[in-house]
Amino acid sequence: MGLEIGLGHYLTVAAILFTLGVFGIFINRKNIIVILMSVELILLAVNLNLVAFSAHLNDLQGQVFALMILTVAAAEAAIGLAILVIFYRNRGTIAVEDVNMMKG
Amino acid sequence: MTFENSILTLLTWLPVFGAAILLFTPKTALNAIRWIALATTLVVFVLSLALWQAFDASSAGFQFVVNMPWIGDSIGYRVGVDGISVLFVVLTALLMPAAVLASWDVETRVKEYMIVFLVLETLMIGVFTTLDLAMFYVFFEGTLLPMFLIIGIWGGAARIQAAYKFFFYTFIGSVLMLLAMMGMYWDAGTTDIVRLLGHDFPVGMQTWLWLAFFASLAVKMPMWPFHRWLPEAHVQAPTAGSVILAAILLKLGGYGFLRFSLPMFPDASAQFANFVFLLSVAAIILTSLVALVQTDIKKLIAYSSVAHMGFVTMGIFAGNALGIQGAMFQMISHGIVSGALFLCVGVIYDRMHTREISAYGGLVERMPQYAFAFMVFTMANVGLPGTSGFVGEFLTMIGVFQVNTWVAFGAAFGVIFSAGYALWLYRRVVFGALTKDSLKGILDLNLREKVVLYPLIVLTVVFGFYPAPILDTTAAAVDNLVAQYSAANGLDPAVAQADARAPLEYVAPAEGAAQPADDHAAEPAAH
Amino acid sequence: MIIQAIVFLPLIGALVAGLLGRTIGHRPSEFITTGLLLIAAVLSWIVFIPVAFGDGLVGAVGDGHAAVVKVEVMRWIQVGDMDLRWILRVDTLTAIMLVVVNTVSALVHLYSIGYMEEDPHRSRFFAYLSLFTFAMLMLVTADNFLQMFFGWEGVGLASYLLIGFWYTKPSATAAAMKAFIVNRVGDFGFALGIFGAFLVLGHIDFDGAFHAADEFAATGLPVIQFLSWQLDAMTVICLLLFMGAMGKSAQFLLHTWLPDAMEGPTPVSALIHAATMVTAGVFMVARLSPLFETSPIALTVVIVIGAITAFFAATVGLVQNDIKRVIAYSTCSQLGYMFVALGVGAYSAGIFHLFTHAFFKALLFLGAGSVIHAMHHEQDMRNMGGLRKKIPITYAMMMIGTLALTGVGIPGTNFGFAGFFSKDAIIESAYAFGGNVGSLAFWLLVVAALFTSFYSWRLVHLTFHGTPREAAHGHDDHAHDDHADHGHHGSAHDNAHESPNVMLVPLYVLAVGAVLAGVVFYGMFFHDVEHIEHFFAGSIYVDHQIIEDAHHVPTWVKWSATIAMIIGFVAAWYMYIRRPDVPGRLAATNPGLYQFLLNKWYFDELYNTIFVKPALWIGNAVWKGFDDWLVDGKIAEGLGRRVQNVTSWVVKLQSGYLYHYAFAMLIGIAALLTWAIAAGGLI
Amino acid sequence: MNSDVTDFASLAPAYPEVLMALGILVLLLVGVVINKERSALVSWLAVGLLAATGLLVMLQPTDGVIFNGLFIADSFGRFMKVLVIGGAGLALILAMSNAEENGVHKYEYSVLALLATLGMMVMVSANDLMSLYVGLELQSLSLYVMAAIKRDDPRASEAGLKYFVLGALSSGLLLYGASLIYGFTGHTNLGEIVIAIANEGRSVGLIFGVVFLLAGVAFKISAVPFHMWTPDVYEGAPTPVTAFFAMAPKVAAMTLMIRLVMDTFAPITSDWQQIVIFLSIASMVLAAFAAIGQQSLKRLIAYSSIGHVGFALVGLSSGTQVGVEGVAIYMAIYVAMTVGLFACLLSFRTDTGYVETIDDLAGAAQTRPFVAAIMAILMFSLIGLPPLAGFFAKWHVFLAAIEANLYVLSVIGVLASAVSAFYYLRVVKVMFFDAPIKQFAAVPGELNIIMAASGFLVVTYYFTVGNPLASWAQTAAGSLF
Amino acid sequence: MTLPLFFFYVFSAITVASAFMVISARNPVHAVLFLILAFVNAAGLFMLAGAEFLALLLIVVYVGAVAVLFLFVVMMIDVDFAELKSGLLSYAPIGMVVGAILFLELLLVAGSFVIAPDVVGAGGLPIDATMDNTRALGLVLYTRYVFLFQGAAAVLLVAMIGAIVLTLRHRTGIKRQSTASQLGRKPSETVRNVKVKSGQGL
Repeated sequence: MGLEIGLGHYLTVAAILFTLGVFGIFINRKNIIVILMSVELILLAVNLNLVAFSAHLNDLQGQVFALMILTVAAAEAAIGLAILVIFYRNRGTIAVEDVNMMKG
Repeated sequence: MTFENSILTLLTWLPVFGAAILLFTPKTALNAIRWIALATTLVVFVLSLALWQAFDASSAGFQFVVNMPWIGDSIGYRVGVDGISVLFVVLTALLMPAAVLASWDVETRVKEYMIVFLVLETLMIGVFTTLDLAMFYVFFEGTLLPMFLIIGIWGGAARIQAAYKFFFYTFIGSVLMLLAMMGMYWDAGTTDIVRLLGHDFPVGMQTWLWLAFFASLAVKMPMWPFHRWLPEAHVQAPTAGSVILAAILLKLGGYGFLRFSLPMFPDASAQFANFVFLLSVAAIILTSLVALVQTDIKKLIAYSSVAHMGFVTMGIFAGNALGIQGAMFQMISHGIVSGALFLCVGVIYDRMHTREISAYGGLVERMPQYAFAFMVFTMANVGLPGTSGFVGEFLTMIGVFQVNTWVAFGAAFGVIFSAGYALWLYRRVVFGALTKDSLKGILDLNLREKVVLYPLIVLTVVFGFYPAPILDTTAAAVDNLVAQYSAANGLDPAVAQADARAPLEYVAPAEGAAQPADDHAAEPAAH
Repeated sequence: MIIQAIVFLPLIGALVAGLLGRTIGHRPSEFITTGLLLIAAVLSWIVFIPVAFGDGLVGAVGDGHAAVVKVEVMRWIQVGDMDLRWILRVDTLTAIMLVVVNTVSALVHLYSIGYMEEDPHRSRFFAYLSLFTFAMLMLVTADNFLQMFFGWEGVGLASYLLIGFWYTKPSATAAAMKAFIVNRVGDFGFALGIFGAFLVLGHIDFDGAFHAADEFAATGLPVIQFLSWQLDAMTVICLLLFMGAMGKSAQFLLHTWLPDAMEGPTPVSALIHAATMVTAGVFMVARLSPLFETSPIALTVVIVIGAITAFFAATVGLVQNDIKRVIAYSTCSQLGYMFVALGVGAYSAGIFHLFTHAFFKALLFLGAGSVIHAMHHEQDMRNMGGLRKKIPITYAMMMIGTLALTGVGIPGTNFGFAGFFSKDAIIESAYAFGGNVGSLAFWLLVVAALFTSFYSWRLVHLTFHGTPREAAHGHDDHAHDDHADHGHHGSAHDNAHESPNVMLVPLYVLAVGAVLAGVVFYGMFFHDVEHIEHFFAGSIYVDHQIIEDAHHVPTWVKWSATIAMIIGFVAAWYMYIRRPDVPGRLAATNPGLYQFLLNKWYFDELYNTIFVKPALWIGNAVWKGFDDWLVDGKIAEGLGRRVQNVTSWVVKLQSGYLYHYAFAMLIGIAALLTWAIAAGGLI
Repeated sequence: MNSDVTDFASLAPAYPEVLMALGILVLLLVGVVINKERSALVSWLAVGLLAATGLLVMLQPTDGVIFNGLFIADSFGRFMKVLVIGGAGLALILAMSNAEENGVHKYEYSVLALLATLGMMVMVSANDLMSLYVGLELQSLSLYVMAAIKRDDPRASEAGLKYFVLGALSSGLLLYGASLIYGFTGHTNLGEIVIAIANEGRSVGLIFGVVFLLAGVAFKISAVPFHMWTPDVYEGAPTPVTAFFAMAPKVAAMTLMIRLVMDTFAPITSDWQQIVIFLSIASMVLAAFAAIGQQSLKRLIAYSSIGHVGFALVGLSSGTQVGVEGVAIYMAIYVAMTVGLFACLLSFRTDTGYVETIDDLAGAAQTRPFVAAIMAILMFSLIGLPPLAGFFAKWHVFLAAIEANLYVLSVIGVLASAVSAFYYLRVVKVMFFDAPIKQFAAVPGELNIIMAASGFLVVTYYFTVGNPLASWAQTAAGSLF
Repeated sequence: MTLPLFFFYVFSAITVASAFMVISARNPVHAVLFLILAFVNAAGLFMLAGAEFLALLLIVVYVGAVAVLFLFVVMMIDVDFAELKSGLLSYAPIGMVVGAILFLELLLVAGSFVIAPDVVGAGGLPIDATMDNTRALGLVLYTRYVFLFQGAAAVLLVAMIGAIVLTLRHRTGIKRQSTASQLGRKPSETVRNVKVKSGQGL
């Protein structure tokens, strides 16, 4: 690993990804799949963080952690899509604005 | 299990036991339900008399004490009574059978009704018997629950509003007291009231604790201007509910002042005494005037209760034996008298289903016995010497006169106004010609009503002439309280008790001494 | 034992008649109460006679202040260093009062048997009468302030009950209430006075208080911080106590209830509002004379108030048409005399007048009652006239009463009716007191005596002399439903009949008193200082100087009252016998003055405007404005509404949109981050 | 480098989890094999498994840290596990009646509930950021599915969707925080982290990590402002599922919160205190107000649960042992009340289905006096009115706050509880003061038992469970210090 | 500028840009494709940081499985994209401000991040420089982290059960293979011996 790539670089990229992910969740009105993808971006940011720390700390735990996150995130995506599918079956739409039966 | 260590526990929990029996009584067996409730309250009453009998009035400390830790480090099972609390126990036990009898004709949800009342009795007795700070709160606040239901289920037309107001006024005040109690626990390391009484709270802290307790107790009392819930609750509550509310629940506030504010926060109490005086006098004068213009019988009596409670707070914060004994007596007496007045209102309400004063008039024609009973209680409400109502008013006023003449002066107006509203009420309801058709068939007291009212008449009059049973019971404990209070305020206890005559000074004998007398002696000679 | 019997026999009677009256019937109730009262009256005389004519009170112990007999009944209020007991205290003053109260009461009981014959609630009436008597006895036998207060309020209660006895009459119940409340105003002062006395003197029993007052001679008078001022303690106390006396004795400013109280049955007026209860104020001041003596200012006030009352009530009495009201104002006026006597220090003279006044005023009232009874409850004198022939015995009795009231007698001799001695004693004392206050009092009393004579004779003339007058409208103003069965047909005058013996006998007895009470007891009350001292045996303060001076006033002073009386008599004769049209013309030419007097100086209207209406207004304002509008509407329910507002706003936050929820989380985390680094001091 | 778990005996602290995991697999097989109509059998077996696990937790107190520091078993965890298992088991029992109508009749429901419970147990015992995460996700993923299990119900699927999206976001926040903490301390083990923090002091990165991590946990306990999912999910999910959500997961997440702040972040108490106090106040106040505007009973309960989390956090804010004790007791009482509440809710069934709005309960005191009485008792208890258990719960947490001189928090708290009384009383009012309009169907027996038990405990708390619970909680809290 | 740094910038620039496109693309299919691009580039970043195994895993699992799953769902749902609303929300300005604050704060952390001084190299699991990355992970995954491994397995089990329970529909009228009935067939039930006479036919 090139030492000249500082920790700050990685963290900055991760922060941008994280922010984009968060924005993706709350700023778009298109469809829910995009939201699910935004979640993936957030998790990617976290993984990037962990890998960078792992490298800088010279410690493997970060990578193990990232490994777990990858695993779990895959499961999460599966569940998320399953729920999305039944939502679509019930409502015939996946527009974010239509997920609004309950409020108040 | 001796009498000593079981009587209070028994007294406190017996009503709940009765309620438990009721729980398993079929709800259609109305008479069985009524009799079980009555029997329970009567047994409790007898036990309370036994307690009073066994109570050693010469001792200032707590008696029949049980003290063991219970929940965690904080809450314990601690009971005991002293001269201040024992009478309230008896009063509660006395009025409960009356309340049950007054509710004999309740037809809706009788079972629930009686259960709720019995639970209420346990909670009320518990307030007075517990010696644990937290448990005091438990009982004190617990009374909200049954009372809320009583007003809300069995109340009048606007009962829901009234129940809510009752609940929120008292609840909001009380939660602050709860926090204060926690603060006390951390400062003193215990919730044992006996030990708390011996603990010196820092002066700065006392102020806050006092205010927090005041928030709760003043609402409960209720003191002006926190009284607005009371007329509404009284008007809407069923008769027995009004009786209990006026006779006992209001006393929880006074009891709290006596048990906590005065002995535990003496510096703050002294500091706020004038504030309390101000509110008390405002209560006495303003609410009396308000009572004067009421058109609803219950509301009128409710406002008069507020005025009478003004005497209580005034007496308590006079901080001398006269004032406090007076306040104690006033509370007991008001318990009997206001309870009886509400019973009287209930009697006619049961017959006519209205509380409007204008719907009545000339009742004496058809209801002479009722008129007599109502007259006795009206006069006691007015504070006529020879009735129990007088002793308390007199003692509180003479007590407070020694501390602050303005207050006594203001309070004495109550003497005038109370005559005004009470007699005017009596005149409009009982006197006059019986011209209203609806009243022509009204019946006089029946046996059940007599059984309820006549003993109260006897008590009202007996305590008016011979208040010693009450005053002697409270004397030792009150003296002790006064001694503590004055010691904490840097007054010599002996002075405080004998002649804490703050407003008094003597001019030097040399100058003014013989002067007026001499003048006078010389005067007739001059001509 | 005899003392307990005197005090408690009436109570027993009251309880029997009151609680069992409906069971045992009216007649037994009447007999029991009356019988017990008669016994009590006899016992009172048994107590009194040794005091008056023998060696003094039987069984009395002198304790330096007074020769008294004390009977402890039981404990009462014992708190701290205040130890109140029910003690029957009998000394000379009490003995006098016992005699007055029990005698008059027994006679009124007897009289009422006849007077109330047709009333369906007679047993209740007798219970009230006996209850009143008991309370009055408790008052006069009080050994401490509070017991006196008990009696004080007790008589107030009985008075309330009796005035409102005819409860279907709105005017009666209103008058009863008024009486109670106005008395309460006085009690307001009385109570404060008691508090002050306890504070300053340290005792609430009389002996202790008097001792403490004595000691001020050595220690100096205390100064009290009363309200916001430093005041002479004794003056404050005495004035406050006197306020109570003013209320009970219907003195100027607090007199308004007494005329209205005439709504009650006439025997009640005789007993309560003439002979006994209204004199409680006088009794109180006399009883507390050792205290009043320490405060010259208070005594001055007593004089002024007394004199004004005597004058004021007499002026009003001049124009009243209701027979009982005239006598009521007369009572008011005579009470003023008594207070003047007390104020100048001639306590014994005041008590003397109280004593004699009880007889002749009760006589007048009962006589008036007899008239009313004869006229079937007609009370308006304008509808009477010429009754002399119809009811001659009553007429005679009324004449005696009038002579006694107006003070007929020959100055310098022992010839005269009871009122003559006592009233002259007071007028002389007032003159002897001297100074501005004394002179004012003297002249006011003399004028009052003139007026007294005038209205007394006016009453006699209108009622008994002349020709019968019938008002066209009949007498329904005062008619009472219960009595409607015998008054609405025919002329009341035609049907007028003499009262039965049961009513007349009390008149005879009182007449004896009205004639003889003065001359017999003059010596003990006024004639000779030593005699007085011996007689009262320390139960009141005896000021040697004033009595001596009163005996040595100029002759014109001694004659002044008599002359005033004669002028009054002549004027009355001229206006009501000789020229009956004069009163009407006088009224017409001086409408202002006439209305002013007829409306009792507009006191009722004044009080209504400055006390009653504002009180009701404030009550309404506080109720609607403060309680309901502000506290309930704006604060309590207002808070509720605020809560609802917040709620509806908060609920809107929960929009149901995912992005809003996520946004909320984002804001939360941004806020927490910012706060954490800012508060944590990391930036 | 090798595992410290070498034989079965060395697994002792994790026996309950092992039993649970194995049991789940067996149940899954049973479910697959047996007839579809007999899913109730699986439910009962699941309850039995939970009971057995619970017993094991209580009776087999082998404490210790195993799996190379990933897993910890201590008194505190044991206390909380019992609550979690109890809550889960009771929720499963609640789900039995009318399972079909609620869409929870599939045997997978029980299996998922058990898996979620396993996840919670892992959370409770987590001693490492990684095991924390895995436990949390195991729980969350199961819950997402459970929320949507009534798959033909649009509202349930919407609930699942919302829960999932926001839950995933919260996981992301939590992970981001975890990564920052790892970056600062170089460790994922909580025990090592605390040493590192104590040695190295604070830094912006660390504090950020703490904030993100706590925000993630706050989402799970539904503390404001991370609560937004709660009302919608509670309303949309089938009632038995809501009951499940309202009990066990909250306890588990709260345990996590406690363990993190009291143990791991102990050296930076003043920093996390700010955060917890903020969450606490926001939760109490917002819930108190928002609940007033509700018509739906389940939404009301949702806000109520948010509020109760706020109150529990009051105890935690103190950062003292008394505080932890208070929170532990609070959660125990909360579970006891909540289970009764849901039992009541499930008992109010008309022929057209379960009641949804508060007004549907009108006059219930006359038509269903027993249920109404229990419900009223629970409502009063939720207000915190003595002598009911809810009061003692509040007593313990506020006691801790006062000890820590958190006066402002306490005052706001009690005032919020006063406001909250408004909506609890409304339920009582509707049931007791109003006239009946609906007839309710018969109540299944197991619900009656649960209601009676809940009511009994709530009413007799002072006499029955008060003392043992307090001393147990004391022991539990003691193990954290 | 060294080569690694150059690649770092390239990878991160593409990652960020495609991440931006993920959330802004109007067509979800495009979004998924951009997501794949982001993942691939992130894998490059991992590689630069020395996490080779993770980098490859990311491509295998995410690009190979997860992203395809996304694509699959997008296709399956078959949303009429034209109908999807687009554009920013009305509260976008505030959202932007708050997001910007968050982002700045994160940058602050990134820029000023301090690792506790003593912990570098003293972590819980120091990297053995002599061992390649995959082997190192493999060594700990089944021993030291067996608990996590099992936990992750449970998570996957949940995902499986969840996906099935939610989406599996038993459509009626669809022919399914029933292994049990196939295996349970007995010759006696299905096979009939017919004697056919030679040359006659049936």
